Amino acid sequence: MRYSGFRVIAEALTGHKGWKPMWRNPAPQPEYDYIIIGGGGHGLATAYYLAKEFGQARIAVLEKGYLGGGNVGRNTTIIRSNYLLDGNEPFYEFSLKLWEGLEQDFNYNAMVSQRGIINLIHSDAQRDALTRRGNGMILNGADAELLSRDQVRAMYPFLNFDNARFPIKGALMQRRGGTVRHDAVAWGYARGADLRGVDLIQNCEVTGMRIENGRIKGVETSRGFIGAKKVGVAVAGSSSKVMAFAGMRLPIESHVLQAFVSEGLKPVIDGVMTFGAGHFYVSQSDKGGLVFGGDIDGYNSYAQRGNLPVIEDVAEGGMALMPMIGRARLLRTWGGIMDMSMDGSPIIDKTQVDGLYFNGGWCYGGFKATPASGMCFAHLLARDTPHPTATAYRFDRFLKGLMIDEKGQGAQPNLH
Amino acid sequence: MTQTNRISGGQIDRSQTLSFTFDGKAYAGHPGDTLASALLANGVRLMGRSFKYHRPRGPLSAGSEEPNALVHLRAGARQEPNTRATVAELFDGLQATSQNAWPSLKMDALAINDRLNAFFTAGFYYKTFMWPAAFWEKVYEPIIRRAAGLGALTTEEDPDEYDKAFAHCDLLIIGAGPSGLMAALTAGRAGARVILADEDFRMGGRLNAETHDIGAQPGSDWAAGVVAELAALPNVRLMPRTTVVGAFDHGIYSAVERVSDHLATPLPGKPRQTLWRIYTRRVILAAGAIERHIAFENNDRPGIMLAGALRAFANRWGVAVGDKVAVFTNNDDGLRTARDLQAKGVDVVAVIDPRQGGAALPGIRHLQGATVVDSAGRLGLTSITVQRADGRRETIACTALGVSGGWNPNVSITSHHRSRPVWRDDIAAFVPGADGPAGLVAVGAANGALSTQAALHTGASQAMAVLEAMGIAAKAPDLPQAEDADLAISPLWHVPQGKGRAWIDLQNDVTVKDVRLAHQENMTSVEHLKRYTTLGMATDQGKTGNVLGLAVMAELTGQSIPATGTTIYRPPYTPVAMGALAGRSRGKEFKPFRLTPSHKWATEQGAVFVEVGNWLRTQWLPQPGETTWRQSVDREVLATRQSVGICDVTTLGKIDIQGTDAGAFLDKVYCNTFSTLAVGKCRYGLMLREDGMVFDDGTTARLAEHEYVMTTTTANAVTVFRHLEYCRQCLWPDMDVQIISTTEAWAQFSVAGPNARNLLQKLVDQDISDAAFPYMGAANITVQGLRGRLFRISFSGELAYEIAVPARYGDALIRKLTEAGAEFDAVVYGTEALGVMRVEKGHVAGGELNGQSSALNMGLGKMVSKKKDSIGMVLSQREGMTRDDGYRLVGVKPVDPKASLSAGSHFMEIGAPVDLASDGGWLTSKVYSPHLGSDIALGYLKAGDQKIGRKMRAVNFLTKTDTEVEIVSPHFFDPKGERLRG
Amino acid sequence: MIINHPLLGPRDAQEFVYLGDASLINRPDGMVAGIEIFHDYLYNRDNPAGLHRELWYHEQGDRSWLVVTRNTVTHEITKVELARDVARAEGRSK
Amino acid sequence: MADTWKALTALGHDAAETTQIGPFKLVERCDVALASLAMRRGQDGPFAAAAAKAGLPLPAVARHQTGTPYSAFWVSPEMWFVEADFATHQDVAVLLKSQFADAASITEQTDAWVRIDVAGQGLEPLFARLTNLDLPMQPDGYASRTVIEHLGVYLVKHRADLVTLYGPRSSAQSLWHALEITAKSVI
Repeated sequence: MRYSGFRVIAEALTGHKGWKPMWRNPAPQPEYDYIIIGGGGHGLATAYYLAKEFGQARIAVLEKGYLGGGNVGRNTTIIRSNYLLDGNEPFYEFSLKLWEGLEQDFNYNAMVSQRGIINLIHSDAQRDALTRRGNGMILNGADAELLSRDQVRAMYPFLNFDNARFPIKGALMQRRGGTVRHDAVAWGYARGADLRGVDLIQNCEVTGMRIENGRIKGVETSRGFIGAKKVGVAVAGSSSKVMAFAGMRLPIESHVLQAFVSEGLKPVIDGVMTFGAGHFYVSQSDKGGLVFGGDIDGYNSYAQRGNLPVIEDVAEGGMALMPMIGRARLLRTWGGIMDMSMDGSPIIDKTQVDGLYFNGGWCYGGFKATPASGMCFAHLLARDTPHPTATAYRFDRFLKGLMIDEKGQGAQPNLH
Repeated sequence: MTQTNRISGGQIDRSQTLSFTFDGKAYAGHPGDTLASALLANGVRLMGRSFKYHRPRGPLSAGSEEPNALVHLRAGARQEPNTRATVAELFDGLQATSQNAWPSLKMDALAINDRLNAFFTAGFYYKTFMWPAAFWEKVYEPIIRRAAGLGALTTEEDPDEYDKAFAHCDLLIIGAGPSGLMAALTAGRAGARVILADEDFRMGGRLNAETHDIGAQPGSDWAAGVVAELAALPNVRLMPRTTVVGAFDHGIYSAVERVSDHLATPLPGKPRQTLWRIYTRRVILAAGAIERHIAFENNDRPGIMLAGALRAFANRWGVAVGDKVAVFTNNDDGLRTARDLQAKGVDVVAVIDPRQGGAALPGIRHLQGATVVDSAGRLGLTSITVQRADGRRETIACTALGVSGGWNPNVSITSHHRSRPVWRDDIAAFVPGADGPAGLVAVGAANGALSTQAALHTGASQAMAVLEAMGIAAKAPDLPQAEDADLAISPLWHVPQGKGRAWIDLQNDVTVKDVRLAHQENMTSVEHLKRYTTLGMATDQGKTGNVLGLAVMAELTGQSIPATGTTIYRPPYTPVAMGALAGRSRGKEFKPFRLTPSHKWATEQGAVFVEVGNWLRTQWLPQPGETTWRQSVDREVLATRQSVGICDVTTLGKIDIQGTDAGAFLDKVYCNTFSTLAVGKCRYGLMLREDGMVFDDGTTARLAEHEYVMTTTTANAVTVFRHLEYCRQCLWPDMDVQIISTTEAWAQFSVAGPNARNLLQKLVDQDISDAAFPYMGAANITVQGLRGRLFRISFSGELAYEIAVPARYGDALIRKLTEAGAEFDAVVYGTEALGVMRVEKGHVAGGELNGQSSALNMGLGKMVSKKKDSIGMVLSQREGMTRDDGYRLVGVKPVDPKASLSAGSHFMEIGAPVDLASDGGWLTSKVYSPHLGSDIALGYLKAGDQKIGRKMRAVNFLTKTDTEVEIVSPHFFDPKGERLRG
Repeated sequence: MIINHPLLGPRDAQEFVYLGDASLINRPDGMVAGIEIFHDYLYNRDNPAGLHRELWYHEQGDRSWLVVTRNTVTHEITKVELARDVARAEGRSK
Repeated sequence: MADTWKALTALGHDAAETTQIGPFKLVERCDVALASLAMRRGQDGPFAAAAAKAGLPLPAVARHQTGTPYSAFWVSPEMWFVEADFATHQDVAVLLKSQFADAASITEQTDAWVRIDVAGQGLEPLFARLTNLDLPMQPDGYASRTVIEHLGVYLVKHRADLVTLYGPRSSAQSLWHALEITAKSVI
């Protein structure tokens, strides 16, 4: 069924009797052409684009829990394409362009809201680095502009301009950056995929892979064996666990990233802001909560919860940047498990097992990448060649010395 | 100022009257009141508006689980949005205003949403507002954002201070109700280190709200007695007004103490709140239980509240919420409300009890087998509609209704480690799961032991068990007699209804209909239900509504409640002021300052300082008549190159490396060789990461056979030291190497320029002629008798030295240097001039040491020795890092000397299109060179070493500049290095 | 988190700096091993959901590097050793 | 020499700072010389002998030991910080090197640190707001590195009413400020 304002009105007048289930609850078929492991944002987007763009018939998404239960439902909802390196920028800009048409494409309002993102500048060195970045963005077809201190002040007069330990000297702004209602992304893709015949199978955990003569045959699951010609893995957070079924070790560690939301407040922050002198970034949801975060906890973890030092560190950054936040209350904290890769950039690639494909290593860039990740992974699954915007995301880049190290931190995942 | 609804009794101090205002109107209350109890005493039931429909709301509860009565407390810079009136302690002069209502609480324009509720169902916004696409940001969203949100945050700086503190104990007890007090008594008497924390300002928990006795005395008196005994025990720390908000790993708990929130403003020097980090061996959770309501049509009107709250207001605060009171309960605890209020002379018009066959309450109209099906009263309850056992409906006039659907053990903290609560049919509620935080046990009502007797018993017995497990001998206390009534609950979640709305989550306006719709649309998993309807996402985290919502979904799916699922609570238990989490790290105290030895002198000279990490360094020293920074910096550079300049370089990291393997150790950590360095000499060293990228650089001197001193960049001093410890402990554990940082021990100054030697020779006691102390020399010296160090190294390209003396003499040394330099017109230069001279010499620094560049990229590839194993040597040879067309460090000059350059510009071929394909690299650092009379820059250019002499363009889209440049050697100045050897 | 330091007893993990998998101790000899071996050493990880041996540096303490055995699912710490002792036990010397 | 070289205290003044806040007395100490003493590998015998000869205590892990002319506290495995009277041991590192020869690696540390003594009754609530160490449970002579307001600090508990802090010299003012405002908040 098609969603629209008229439909909402019509249903309202008839007691909402006509709304259909957002997706079916199909039983697994014995075999599929494509199995996507992981019913998070990337897995659902992959299935959606496979079905829509590449006209593929029998597709299933296997989710161990509920749809959208991964990081797509646990992040701080930011979208942007303000990356530094050529390996990343075209991909994230492609993603941003997909965001811009997404809701009309899958007929679901995910509240894609391009209210702008600024990266604050506190030193000349930061300005130089962000100038290099901004120019790279523009060369890649993205938008970027440099804001003066006064322009930032006009935008957010309540920031700490006059008593700051690290003065605000300006900002790099991407006006097309913003936020999206994260759960709605998963639901929109799920509904769109379901409408195109994709089987979305919840509470179905993959427990093994059947590989014969170097070729994937299917997967063992908590609901029995399911055959497949091709299997795509999109289980960020659990990548190492799942790929171990195929005997692979990955250039990835799992780390916990905490996210935070305040009590609902009347609008104070219009766009997205990142503090360049502390670990703090913030936006405000349409519901009124300040949604913010900082660094990962910094140790390997599969527990979806964090510890106190990071909470304090983030609050300190918040108070340093916007001293009025002291009387706002932190409502909830939660943790998501990040695939932290060895250079801070993702992997979308084939594996040495025929028919087995991998998508992961998103660090905390995964949410904003969802549409492009789905499109590029679908492209790779369907065509066996990397999508033109994702050619750098190969496993062998580490062996060849072609790292995409945005932060210049080297092979230490918790620093990316 | 008449407290019309104030009745006798209660734990308030009637000898004092406090005046306060709500929405500008003045009222009176007493010490011991909360804002809610005082307003109710004054006959005010309407205190807020709901989130979505802006429905009029009064308090649902008498505690921190409150979803409705949220107000702005205080005003101006101290305004606190979303403050629960039910826990805001009354003080004289308290100012509160209503929120989320315009123009007024009584006449709220957005109450129109309530009329349009048919459209505003769960998730309606996902289905519309999509056309035209551009309208979302421009039209729809601004309207939604303005309507959304609850309270308003001030944009002024929070004027209050916050402390952070640490506490240590054997046993943390959370909650000072009957079970918590009993546990504390048991552990306290045994001599254990105990912390007893309670969010209330009066300890005793439910005992303060009940009338039944413990032993021979009223429960509240018994509690006061126990608190007094505990207060006298040195090993027990009582923390009232302290909410334990988070459970973290290995026995670390966070708690917020509201030190001053019960005062108009904090006392001078005192914090508003203190964040406690409590380290404990064991935890007893005695947080009690939270009552839940029953969903029926229009069950959200002011005057309708939880039965236990209605009772608490009467018993603890001496307030009758209404003159005519009814009770709607599916359990015996609710009956207490009727009994207590009747005993206090309040007119109890009816008890509506869906259960049948029980004994009827004496002297009260007890309608068994009946339910409340609707209510009336726009801004406050005026009547309820009751469906009696005989099926007939009756309207009963009342101004207050107490509702009890049972009690939910307060499991919140137990699920902070994601443990899922487990269902218990006998009390129709979830109790803590077995896999909660290690070392935590729940007792009393928090663990489903709902009677007072059971609370006392489990508090004592669990304390005994915990103490034994810790090896602390204890004696079981005598248990006083207390009520031990059965809850006798017969679950009723919502009254079967017709058209109207029955509220589950009051703050977020989630009704039974919304849960139905979620089910209809297959959003049946608990997480989908929660996220789709926003059930439990409000500021109360669904403390009163979650289980209700689950139960309704269970009914719809035909599954049991536990099979339908549970939602787990996340930290914090109740919302925490950000200020408390930040403590004193704010404003200028966000991070500590690091000051250089010449800071005092530079301040006297009017220096301009710049933040370099936590350091403050002199950026330049303006002289009289100089109006722009460029004038000062040009002067500093020219004077240095013409005669001599002095610069404080203390911030560079210094690490003493000693031991018989020191040289071999350095050969491992540097890609070039140091074991062959002669004593009394320095060498430039390049340190790689294992991935072959440059990690750090600096000069390292050999002061003795087994003694080196390494210098690092200012930025990497700490990380390099950490790396060296890693190398000597983890990689080469048997090397005889000892290291220690001496960064702060020495005040170190660079003295550079043709007259550097002449200047220094005036102070240094030894002969430092070129013969006696050649280029790259290093020695321990004396400076006018004072122990010091001298290195002949140059970052500026001039004849230069770095001279060091003990830090306490750094101030004296800068004064001596400038004094001795007067005859040479010596200048003191800052980081800007330093930067100019290093770029003129093509030395890499911040912009080039970006962690993404190899030795080869920097033109230093030959430094990586293949004759020995060193960190990064192998992986620096990967194909992607050795390609001829990779980035190389180059110098950049504008073809037109007047043209300006900007760092971050990208290289483009002349004539080629300005696009990604012809992106050749970028300018890393740019300065103005007063010698060359133009901007110059360093940059990374693809195959740059093969493009020397070529003309290109430096394009900066951000500043809209496009400059023709010439690619040159990075060594702009004195490329042969004759000056520094002079 | 609390790390039970073999010399100092229980200390808040806040005082430590985390590096990663303790297999980093087994650095190949650069004069013998080539790019492939170093690549596997530096980049590939077991990343277990369960017991993990990992390196922590007591930067705000006694500057010891520790090998901590910690469950990455529950965060329970079952063993803490001085990294230098571990390195020697694993045959590393000079 | 003293006449030509005027020393500045870590807090940036000519003389050591002292302040009294309620019961708490904060004293900047400039009269103690400091050096790090690390045992060279395999030198256990000569190292111990030299220490004994020099009258230098080698306290156990996390301990401080007073002696004359030298006091010392443990800082890390096989490394101690040695304290001596500044007036008589300004060149403490040089002196120690002559006594330990190749048995030890010795480094001047006097000016790397600001020493602040915190004295008074009821230090517990003050330090509860500064450090996560469980100070009341520690014996006299306890020594440990800890974090105070983001600064790495060596703490020595001499007695319940006397604690010595060694903080980074460059941040002396920030550390002093933290001690002052915290003291004011607990009195």
